[in-house]
Amino acid sequence: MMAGWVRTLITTLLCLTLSGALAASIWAIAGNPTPVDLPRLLSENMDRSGVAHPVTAVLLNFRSYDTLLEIGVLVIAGIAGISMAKTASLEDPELRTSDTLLYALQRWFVPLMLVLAGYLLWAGAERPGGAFQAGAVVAATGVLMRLGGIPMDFLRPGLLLRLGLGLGFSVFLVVAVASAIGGEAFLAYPPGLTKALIVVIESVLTLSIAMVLLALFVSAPVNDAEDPEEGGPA
Amino acid sequence: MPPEALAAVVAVCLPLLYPAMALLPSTRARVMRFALPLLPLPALLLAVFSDPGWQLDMPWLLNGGLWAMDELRRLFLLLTAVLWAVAGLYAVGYLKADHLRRFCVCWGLTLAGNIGLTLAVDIASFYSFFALMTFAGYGLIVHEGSGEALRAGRVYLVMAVFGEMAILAGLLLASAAADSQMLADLPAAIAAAPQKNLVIGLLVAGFGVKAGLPLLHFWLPLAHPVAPTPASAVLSGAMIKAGLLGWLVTLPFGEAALPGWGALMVVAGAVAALGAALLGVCQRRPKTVLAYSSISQMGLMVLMVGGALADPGRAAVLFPVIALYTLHHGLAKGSLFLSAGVSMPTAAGARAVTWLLIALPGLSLAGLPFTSGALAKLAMKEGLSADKLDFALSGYLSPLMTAGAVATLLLVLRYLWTLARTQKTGRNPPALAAGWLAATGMSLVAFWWMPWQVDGLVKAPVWLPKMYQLWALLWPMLVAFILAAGALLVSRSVKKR
Amino acid sequence: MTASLLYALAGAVLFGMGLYGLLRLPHLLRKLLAFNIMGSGVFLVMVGLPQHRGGADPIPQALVLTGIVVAIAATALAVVLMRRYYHLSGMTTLEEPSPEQRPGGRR
Amino acid sequence: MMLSVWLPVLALMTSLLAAVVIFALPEQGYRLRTAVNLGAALVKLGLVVVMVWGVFRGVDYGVSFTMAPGVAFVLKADALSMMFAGLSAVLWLLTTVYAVGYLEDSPNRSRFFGFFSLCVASTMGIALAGNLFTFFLFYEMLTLSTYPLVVHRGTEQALKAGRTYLIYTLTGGAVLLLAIAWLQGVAGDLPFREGGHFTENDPALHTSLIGIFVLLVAGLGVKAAVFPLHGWLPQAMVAPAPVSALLHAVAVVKAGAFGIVRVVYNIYGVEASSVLGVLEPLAWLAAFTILYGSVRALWQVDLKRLLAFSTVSQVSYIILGICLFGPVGAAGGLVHLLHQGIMKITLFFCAGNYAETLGIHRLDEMDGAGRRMPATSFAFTVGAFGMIGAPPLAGFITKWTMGTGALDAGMDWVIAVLVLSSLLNAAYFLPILHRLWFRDPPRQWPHERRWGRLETSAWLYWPTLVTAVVTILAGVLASLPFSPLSWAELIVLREYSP
Amino acid sequence: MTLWLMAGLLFTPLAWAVLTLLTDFRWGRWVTSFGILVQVLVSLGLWLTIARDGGFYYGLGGWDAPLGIELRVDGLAVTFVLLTAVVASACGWHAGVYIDPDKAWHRYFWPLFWFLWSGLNAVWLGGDLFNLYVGLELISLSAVGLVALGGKAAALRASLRYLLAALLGSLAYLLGVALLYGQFGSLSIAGVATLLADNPAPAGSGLALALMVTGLSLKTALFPLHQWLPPAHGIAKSPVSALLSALVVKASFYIAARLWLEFGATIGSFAAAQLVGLLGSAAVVWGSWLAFRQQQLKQVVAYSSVAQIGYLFLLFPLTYSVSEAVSLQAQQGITLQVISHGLAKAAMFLAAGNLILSVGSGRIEALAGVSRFLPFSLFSFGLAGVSLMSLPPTGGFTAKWLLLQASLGSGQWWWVAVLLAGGLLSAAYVFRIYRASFLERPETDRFYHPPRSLEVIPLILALLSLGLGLASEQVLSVMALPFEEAGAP
Repeated sequence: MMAGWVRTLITTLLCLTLSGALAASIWAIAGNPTPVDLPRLLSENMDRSGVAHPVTAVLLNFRSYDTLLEIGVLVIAGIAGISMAKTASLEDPELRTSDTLLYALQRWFVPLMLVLAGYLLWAGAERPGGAFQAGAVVAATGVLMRLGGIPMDFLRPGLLLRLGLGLGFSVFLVVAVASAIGGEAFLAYPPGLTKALIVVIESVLTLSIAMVLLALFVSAPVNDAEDPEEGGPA
Repeated sequence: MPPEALAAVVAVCLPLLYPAMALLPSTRARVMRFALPLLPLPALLLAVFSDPGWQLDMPWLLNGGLWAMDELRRLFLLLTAVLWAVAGLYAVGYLKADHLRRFCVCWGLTLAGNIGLTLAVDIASFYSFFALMTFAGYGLIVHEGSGEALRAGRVYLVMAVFGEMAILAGLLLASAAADSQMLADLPAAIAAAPQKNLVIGLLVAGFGVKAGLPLLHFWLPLAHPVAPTPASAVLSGAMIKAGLLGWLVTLPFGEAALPGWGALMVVAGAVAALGAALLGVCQRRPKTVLAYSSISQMGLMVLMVGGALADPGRAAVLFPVIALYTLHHGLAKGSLFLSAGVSMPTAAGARAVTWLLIALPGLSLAGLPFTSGALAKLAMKEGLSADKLDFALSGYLSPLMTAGAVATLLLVLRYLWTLARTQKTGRNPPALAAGWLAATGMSLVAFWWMPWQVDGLVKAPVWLPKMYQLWALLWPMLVAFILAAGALLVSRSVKKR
Repeated sequence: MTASLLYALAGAVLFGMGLYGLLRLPHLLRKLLAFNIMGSGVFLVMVGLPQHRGGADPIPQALVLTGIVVAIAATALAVVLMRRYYHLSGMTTLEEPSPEQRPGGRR
Repeated sequence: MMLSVWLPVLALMTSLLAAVVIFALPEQGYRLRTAVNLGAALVKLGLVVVMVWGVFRGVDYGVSFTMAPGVAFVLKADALSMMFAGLSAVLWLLTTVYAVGYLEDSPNRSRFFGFFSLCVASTMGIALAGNLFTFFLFYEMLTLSTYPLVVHRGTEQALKAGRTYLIYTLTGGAVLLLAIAWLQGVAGDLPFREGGHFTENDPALHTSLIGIFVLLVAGLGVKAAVFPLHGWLPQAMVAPAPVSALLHAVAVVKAGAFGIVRVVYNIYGVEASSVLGVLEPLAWLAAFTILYGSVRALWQVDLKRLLAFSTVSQVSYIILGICLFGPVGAAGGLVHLLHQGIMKITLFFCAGNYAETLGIHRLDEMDGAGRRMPATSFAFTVGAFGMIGAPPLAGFITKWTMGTGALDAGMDWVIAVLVLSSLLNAAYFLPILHRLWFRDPPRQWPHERRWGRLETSAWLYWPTLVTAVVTILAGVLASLPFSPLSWAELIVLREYSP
Repeated sequence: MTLWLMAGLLFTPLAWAVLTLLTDFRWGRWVTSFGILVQVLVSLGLWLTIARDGGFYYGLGGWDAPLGIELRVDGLAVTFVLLTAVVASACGWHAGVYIDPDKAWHRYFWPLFWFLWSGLNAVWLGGDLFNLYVGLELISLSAVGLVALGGKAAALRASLRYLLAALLGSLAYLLGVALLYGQFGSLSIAGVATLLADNPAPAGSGLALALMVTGLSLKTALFPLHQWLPPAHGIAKSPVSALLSALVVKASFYIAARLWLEFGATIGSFAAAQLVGLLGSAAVVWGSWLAFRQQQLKQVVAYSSVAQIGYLFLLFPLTYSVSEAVSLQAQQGITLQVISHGLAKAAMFLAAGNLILSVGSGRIEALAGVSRFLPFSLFSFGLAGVSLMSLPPTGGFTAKWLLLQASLGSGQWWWVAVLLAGGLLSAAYVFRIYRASFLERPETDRFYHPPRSLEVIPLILALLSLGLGLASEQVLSVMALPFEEAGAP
């Protein structure tokens, strides 16, 4: 085998070269105008998108299929995460804290954060913000509560958790398919209902995203479940 | 299908299929031996009663089969059939129980080959029968299973295989040159072929192995003594003649003058006739002596073949002579071989008669007047007379023949001498005796019934040779007797000291 | 040179750094962090490059948002796997354990 | 009309279906399996007979569909096809009967017969293939289906032999594939056609054509066991006797030889091949192989290995025959395709009989076996003499025809090869015959089994005798219509005057 | 009609993913079988439609490219969709019997399975660079999840390795996407291709393509970036291994191939094409060699994937600056190789799983003598092996045939050696297993016959792979001019 320092050297050179080439490429590309002016195209179509903020429009209308799949990815991560969780109880005495400061902080912060999340969700239509940001904040709230030792039984790997995980995704999906039933293309919102539907989707997505993130945090595996592998010695 | 054709098929197929009897349970297979003398009978009938000229066309056979009969083949067939019949009869008495079936199988196959090759006119069936005879003959030679027999068999087989291959190559070349699958077309094609020397060489050598040409003869003195006596008889009487027949039907006789080959054959014949005698008189075993005698006799025939090769004009004349000589030698030698297995009666009179009957065919070989030998020798002398032969070596032929006659008798005497020393006394099985007697009788008598009108060389049976002929026949015999007596005296005196 | 282009160039540097870390650092968590650095580099390029010309471009921003979610999902999954892995094997690197303790290995 | 399409397909399918059914049958279904085997073999024989008659009258049997862009799957029955198809159909029947007896009471019979049928299906496909692509398809299928048969016994030795076999044949297959692909690139998809395709070719193509020819022959030569590609064959002798019989007499080696025939006659055309100057070197190679195989056989002590080397030698006769430029020599080569098949299968059957009945495997154990097993020994004798080329057996017809052809073509040296090879054949076969018939049997055979009335199991007895008789008949009746020789002449006639 | 077929294709897997998330394993099995039925019907329907009417572009959400995401529904895409339907349903069916339903965590198999499927469909049909990235991640994460499902340390190590490699590959790809977007302002593949054709070889795009291809090669496990694959594929449950080897690696290759065919002619280079081809060749040789050296049955199959994937990358040299006809041959050959390898490898993994189940051990020596029990699975394994060896009449053979033709036709004869040697090398490892199965050992009396349904599935796949060779003309005719759908928007 190559000596460690040789490999380090080679890797370093490789990375430096790559960065250099990348920078050169960026420099070269930056010198030329793009042949397609997508932002202009976007702004021309904004009024048909149903939301005011272009990013949200792109996410939930123009490229909503991306978002759908993205939520799918998130759900997958959640599923894979809870599939690892083989613990029967979420009650982990070591996690329960008796720190009063934390406890007090929690009391203050949790409602605040939930409000913040609501705001982010609402603001998503006009300015930066949206389901994911809101979901992240909600999840952070959950983490805080968890650290504070508050039992959250709904996070037990069970139907409820799974429902929560899938909720946002399924609503999104239902809307997508429903729009087709109405004769439109897939993932196309009916003209009048665009705004409303997007808001609904965003809300449930927020919930689901928060659930996923929280579940991933909570379901850190702790016990020794045995599952004989295929191909192992009998 | 003419009746002759049917008979020909029967004549070949009977011995060919006879081995199937070996499939019978071994208890009943003993019957096989009694069939032995019957096997050649259809062939015998065919030879005696059919007129030459018929043919049997079998386009489906091999590369197109054609069997037919002409004068030459008729004589050979006659010899073959007679000899095999009497030897078969002899064998009934001779054979012991062990390996009986195997012997019978080989016997039948060899016979089938021998008969078939005389009838076959197309190359493929001729060669097939020839090969059948060769390979089945091996079984007859090694029948006794002694170490000597096995060695003899090995030598036989090796030489035979080489011979077969030479024949194959020669026939292939000749057939391709002739663009024909018939033997009859070969001589002319060979004569005209660019590679004629190669072809002739291959054929001479190939058939020469069977015919006991010098240097190709080694198997003969080895095989004959060890083979069962009836087998030796047919081996020497009939089978080696197959080699001769091979020459006669393939070499370009009468098509072109081949003085070189003629000379070579004459030299070979001379060497065989005299050299074999020289070696033969030194042998101690009667059948070995006879084997050398066969070589010697074949040498004489080779002389004629050489003459015929050298002088195309003379070939037509020599052919019948060769055939006659063959017939004569075959029967006489067959009888002599069979006599080697005969036990002497104890009664003095019977003993004398027996000795006489043993000696007569031998003397016939040497050309005793009133025997077939005399006739054959005379015809040969006539055929090879120097003035009628256009050939450089023709001057030597006459003395050679004379010397050959001396050699012949010397060998016969030596045979009788050795036989007398080894002969057992006792009773002969009847079949054995019958076979031997029949052979001797055939040798002495049957010759005179032969169809003599063969192209007018010998017009009719010469009961009484003319005086000069008589002298010509007798003085070599005298010389031989004197030599033999001298040798006897010398050996006695040597022994006394 | 605009600030956006600077972002993009910084992204190039970050990508290289992250790559180095991902390749060379043995500890799994470090690898994961390196991956995130790389990801940030890519996002910087993605946003910075178009922005350099036409000002804010919402499309790459949206793409990056999606990309971030995906990256978070992946990171989260990786963390869960790592914790489970650590729990089962007590290891924080991907090195093959010695043969005697490898399940299904040669005896 | 429909019949002409379906007959070749049916002929192919009979054994394929048989294979499937046999695989599906349980191991214990002895009677049913035998019935399926024999039934399929008989049906196939019937189909082949019908097709032979049809081809003789000039009916075109064929089916074709495009398999991949540029290449078609073509089944076609011409005279040459039927020669090979007939051979495999007849010998399949016999070998099946034989194998049923041979493998009595041995394990894994279901597997054996399944692959056996597959093997025959491939042979049939090779025979009926209408272009090189289709030929290759079945050629490789043959490789695969024979492997399980070679390693059937499952011993280390068998597995080793199987490996050697695979290395040789798969490499050969790869070379062949390359050649076919190259040819396709040069000339497109060429159906087999009497007279070939390159009679008026462009001189610019000569180099590639020669290269392709060399590759084709190299690829096919592996199966045909042409020196120096013959190494697998003697090793493959560890297989059970029916396999050796089928492999050596029919399927594998013949497939190679048949392929070379196809290439020379139906792809290149004899004339073009001889213009390219590829035939003469091939003839020399074949001649060398003939002698080499025989010489190696001289030193063998194991009967089956001896027969294997004999096969190496004999198969090259076919190749030598087709290299002789001219109809007669060609007929000689082609007829040997059948003759060698019949003769060699006889010999292998005999070897199997000896092994199964008396436990004899080596030459020195064969003393006096003729007494104990006269019928088998008779068959062996016939086969051996056939190999030597003694008349009037099948081998003689081959040699005679080839010899005549060689002289026609002006290649006189071939005669020397033929003669020399016969001598060598005699040198190793005659001592065996001597042992069989003229030595005394030992007191105790190595491993004797008894079967009532016959000398061996009837399943083994009759096929052996039948092939021996056929060996005789193929020679004796060579000039009959539908005899191998007549059929070969028919093929050659169609080839030389398309 | 087409609309509904599209909907079925894209959304049923997602819907079923959610549905099965709510059920346990046994219920999931029933739900899944219904979903499989729908998927197969839909895929078949779409395939038939395309076979009849030809391909089209489909703008999702009513937004066409470049603003919206556009799907490219052409012959090639639907062929792969159909392939996916066949293989995935086979694996799903197999898994339903194979996987132990009593382990609680196995219920998560179904949602992951369905997400994987939806990701695959998204990739086959995707015409948008970024959407393909998301699709890839969908596939990668669900695949990792499947590998890790209920696994022990080794499985987790393998899946972590897999995850990191996949993420690295995705990032490289995404960086390429970023560069391309920066350059052209469009994410539509077809759009970028049109722009490239008008304005050849702009500076910097070479690196973009290189990054994307490298990233995708890593995800496809091209030598020497293959180390993550064998542990992951070898240690996963057999149906999962089958899915991974047969389909998942093909997805990233599919994208790389499409990028190369669209952009390669203008921004690729001969040297790069040759380099990729060379790496592919090295993969063939090295992968086969390693496969030959393995002791575990499934490892053999996994390394075999490395080798077989190597062939795919011959697409790069064989389509670069060659004639249309040769390029077409190469494309057809590679397509067939993808399909036949997909079918054969799935069959092989499933059969290997059955064999392991039967003999109770994953080691090759444990197979000694099993052929006497005539296991169907061994037969299927062998049949699939025949396809891997590219022997006729399998699809693998036809693929190799076309590639040979292309190599010879393009004058790049050196690939011929790789193609032929690869076949022989694969024979070496396949027959090694066969050899073991023929070995007669005294102790080979114990053999557990798995349920028939488990045995039938690999057999069907193997037979399909076999039949593909005979019907390849029909298959290829549907993907006529596979990557050459004219008329970018």
